[in-house]
Amino acid sequence: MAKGLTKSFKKALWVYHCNSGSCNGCDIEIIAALCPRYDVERFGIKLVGSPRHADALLVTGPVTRQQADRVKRIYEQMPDPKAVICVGNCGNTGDVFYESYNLVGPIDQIIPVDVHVIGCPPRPEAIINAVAKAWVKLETLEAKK
Amino acid sequence: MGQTRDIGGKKMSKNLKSEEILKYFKDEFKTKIKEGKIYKRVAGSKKNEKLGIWLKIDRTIFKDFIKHLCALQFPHLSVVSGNDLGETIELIYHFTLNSGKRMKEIELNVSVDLPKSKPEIETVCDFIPGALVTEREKQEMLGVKVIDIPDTRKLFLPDDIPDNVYPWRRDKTGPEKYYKNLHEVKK
Amino acid sequence: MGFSMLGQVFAQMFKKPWTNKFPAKYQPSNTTKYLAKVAEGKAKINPPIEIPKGFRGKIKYDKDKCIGCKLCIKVCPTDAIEFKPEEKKIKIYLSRCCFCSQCNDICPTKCLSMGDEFLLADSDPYSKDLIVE
Amino acid sequence: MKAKSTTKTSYHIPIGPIHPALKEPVHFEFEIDGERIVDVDVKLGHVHRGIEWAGSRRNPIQILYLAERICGICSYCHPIAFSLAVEGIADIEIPERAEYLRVIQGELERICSHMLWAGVAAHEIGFDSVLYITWEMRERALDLTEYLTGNRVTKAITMIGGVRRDITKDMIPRIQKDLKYLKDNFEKLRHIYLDDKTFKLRSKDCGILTNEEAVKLCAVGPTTRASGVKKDVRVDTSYFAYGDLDIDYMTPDVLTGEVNGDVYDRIVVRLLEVKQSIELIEQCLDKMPKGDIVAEPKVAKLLAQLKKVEGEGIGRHEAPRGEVVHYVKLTGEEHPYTWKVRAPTYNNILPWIPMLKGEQIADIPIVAASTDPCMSCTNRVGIIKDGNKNELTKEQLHQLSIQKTRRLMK
Repeated sequence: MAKGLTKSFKKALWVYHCNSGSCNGCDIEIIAALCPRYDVERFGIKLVGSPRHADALLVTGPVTRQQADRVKRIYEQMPDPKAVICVGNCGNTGDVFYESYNLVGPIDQIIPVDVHVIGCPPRPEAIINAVAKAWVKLETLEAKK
Repeated sequence: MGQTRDIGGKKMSKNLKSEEILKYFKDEFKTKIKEGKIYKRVAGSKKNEKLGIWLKIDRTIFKDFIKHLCALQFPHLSVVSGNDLGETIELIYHFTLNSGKRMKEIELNVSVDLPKSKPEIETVCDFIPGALVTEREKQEMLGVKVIDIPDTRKLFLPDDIPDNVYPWRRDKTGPEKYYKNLHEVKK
Repeated sequence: MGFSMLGQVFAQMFKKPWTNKFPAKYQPSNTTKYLAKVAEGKAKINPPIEIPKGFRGKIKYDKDKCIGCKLCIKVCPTDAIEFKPEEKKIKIYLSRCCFCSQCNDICPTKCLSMGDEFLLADSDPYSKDLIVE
Repeated sequence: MKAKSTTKTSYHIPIGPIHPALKEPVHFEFEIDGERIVDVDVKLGHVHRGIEWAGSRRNPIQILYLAERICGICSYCHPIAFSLAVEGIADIEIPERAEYLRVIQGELERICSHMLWAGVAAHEIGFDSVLYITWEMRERALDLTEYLTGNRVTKAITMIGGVRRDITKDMIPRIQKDLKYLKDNFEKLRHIYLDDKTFKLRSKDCGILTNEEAVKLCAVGPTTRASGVKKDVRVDTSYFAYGDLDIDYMTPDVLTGEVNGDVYDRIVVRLLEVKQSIELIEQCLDKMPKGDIVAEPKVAKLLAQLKKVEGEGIGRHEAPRGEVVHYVKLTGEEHPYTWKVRAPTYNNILPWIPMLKGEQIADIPIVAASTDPCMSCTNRVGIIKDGNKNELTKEQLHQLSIQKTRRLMK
C-alpha cells in the first residue's frame, strides 16, 4: 500500500470491484453505496470498469479455484499505489463456506488486504466506514515517510 | 411475430389426474415400474391439495418411458438429481405436469437405478433440449455417462480437477483430496 | 412514445437531495485530523441511517450467565463460536459470524443478544476488537 | 458482407467469467460475423463453491443459512424451498399464520429483486438516471425488509416449520405506509419504463424467445412468462397461503394484448409482477389469521425430531427469477444424505442461445440482463483476432451499448 504513495492518491479514489465467488449480497450493497441514498461519489469515489484505472480494489467472496488466478491477475494489473478492501465475511475468513473442495481462500491468502469489512453482508455505511479507515491508514503511512 | 402457439397443441390443455398418470404407466410398462406412489400436501387456510407422484422404473425402459411421457403431455423438466447409494447410483428426474392451470400441477419424480460398475443412461436431450445443462452436471458430479449427449464438456468444475473425481460420490472418487478448511488458515 | 423521464428529471432539480450525509458531507482534507476534532467535540459526524428495532448487529455476550451448554456451537452455521474448555465459556469470532442470531434463539439462558453496532472494519480479521469473549 | 470476400472472418468473443450470481456464473463465447452474433456458447462454473457437498456435513438448521447464501438477492427463496422439502419429509404442519407471513416475505423479496433488475436494465442501455430513481424506490422496500426481518439483504427469517419473526399489530401502519409509497411510485416507474422512447427503441423486437423454445428449453420465471407460457409455481400449485389468495399468471398480454417474447415483454412482466406483489401483501395483511408463527419453537427439539426422520422430498418456490427446486434426502442422521439445489438461472441459461443469435454485440448486455442473471457476467470481453488478444472491457461494452442508444435516437 505504501509503495509509490503520493499526496494526491487518496483524493478521488477510483475503485474496481472484483467478485471472486461471493453470493452477490455484498455486491449489491456496494452498488447501493454508489446510489443516491449513500452516494459515495460525493467523496470522489467512482466504480471503474478496468483494473488499470483503479486505485482501490473491492474484493468479495471466498475465492474459488477458478477465480484465484484471476483475482491475482487483477491485483497485478492495478497500478501502484493501490489499496485492497475486502468486503464481507466470506472473503475475510470463509464465513458459511468455510469447508469446501473448490475454495482456496480466504482472500488474504491470495493478495494482501488492507482493510477487512465485517458483515454478512455489511451495510453500505460499513463500507463507507471502511474507506474512511483506509484513509486514516494512508495518512499514517504518509506521516511516517 | 406473435408466437402464442402451445407446444403439443391440445395435449397441453388436457388436464391429467395423478391416478390416471400412474395407471397409464403401470398398464404400459407393467412390472418394469418397480414402485409408484402418490403423495399429498395441504397448505393455507383453505387446505388446498398439492399432488405428486414418485415412480421407480427399470433402466431398460427409461428411454421408452420418456417417449411415452412426452406423448402424454410435454413435461417441464425441473432438474435431475442424484444419490450415491453405495452399490448403485440413483438418478431422479423431477418433472412437472399440468402447468398453466390453477392448482392442478402434478410433480412427477422418476427415479432410475444405475449400477456403479457401469453407470450409463440414455440422454433425453432429443425430446427435451432443456435437459442439456442438468445432464452435463450429472456427468461431472456423479460420473454418470450420458449416452449420445450433444455436449460432453465439463460445466461447473475447474479444469485442474481431474476427470476421475466426482464431488457427489461417497467413495474414494469423492473430492476429499481437495478439501480445504478456510478457518484453519489463521487462528 | 416520448421522453417520459424528462418530467421526473426536472422535478428532481427542485427536490432536496435524499442522500444521508454519513459520515461527513465531503471528504475532509485530512481524515485523521478530522477524527481528532470529532473526539474533541469540535466537529460532528452525521449519523448513519437509523436502524430499526430488532436489528442484528455486533453480538453481545453476557459471560456470567453462560452455562457452557454448547448448544450455540451446534447450530452456528459458520463455525464462529469456539468453546474454551478450561473456563467452560465461549469465544465468538465476529469475522466469521453471519449475523443470523440463531445462537440467540437456542440459548437456554439468553446470555447472547444482538447489538446495534455495525460499523466494523479492521486490518486484521482476527484482531482483538473482533472477538467477543 | 459477401460470403466470398476473403476479409470475412468470424470472431470469437469470450465474455466473462467474473459473474457473481448464485451457483451459476457464466462465461460466454460468441462467434461474431461483423456485428451479428452467429453462435453462442455458454460456460459455467467460476463461482462453484461446492455448497451442496458442504450441506451434507451440516445439520438442517445450519443449512438454512448456508442456503441463504447461495444467492444474496434471492436470499429468502432458497432456505424456504429447503424447509418446504424438509417439512414434506418430516410431515410438519405449518401454522396458518406462518403461511401468510411466508407469502409476505416472499413477495417483498420479489419487489426488491425486480426493482434491482429494472435499475440494472436501465443502466445496461445507458439510462442511469432511471437506475437512480429505481434504486431510490428499492431502498424504501429494503427499509421495510429490514424493519420486518432485521437485516437488509440476508434476512434470516426462515425456520423449518414456520418463520422466526411475527408481524405485530403496531407494525401494520408502517407497512401500509410503505406499501402506499411503493404503489404511488410504481405508477411513475411504469410510465417511464413502458412509454419512454429510449426503452422502446432498445427493447422492442430484441432478444426474442418464442413460446415453443421457452417450453422446449425448460425456461422458468418471468423469462418464460414473457414468451406467453403460463407457468408460475404460485398459481400452479398450492403452497404457503397462495391457494387462498387471488392470483393469476402475469403474461405480457395482460397489459399490451400481445405476446412477442422480446426484452420489452420481459420488462412488462416484471413490472406487472411488482404490482401483483404489492397487492398480494395487502391481501395477506387483510386475511392473516391469528396464531402461532412456528410449529416447533424449541430449536433443539426440532433438531432432535429431524434426526429421526427418513425419506426424500422436494420443495418448490417461485423465486423472483423463476422456480427454485430443492431435493432433500434424509436418512435418519444428523446431516442430510443428499441436497440438490436448482436455482432459476440454471434453466434460463439455454434460452440465451436463441435469444442472442442474430443480435448485435451492443445488445448483449440488455439481452443477457433481460433474463435477470446477476449483472456482472459481462465483466471482461476479449476479442481474439489473428491470435492477438484485444481486451474489450465491460466499460467498453457498456459504451457500445450507450452508443447504440444514441444512434437509434437520431
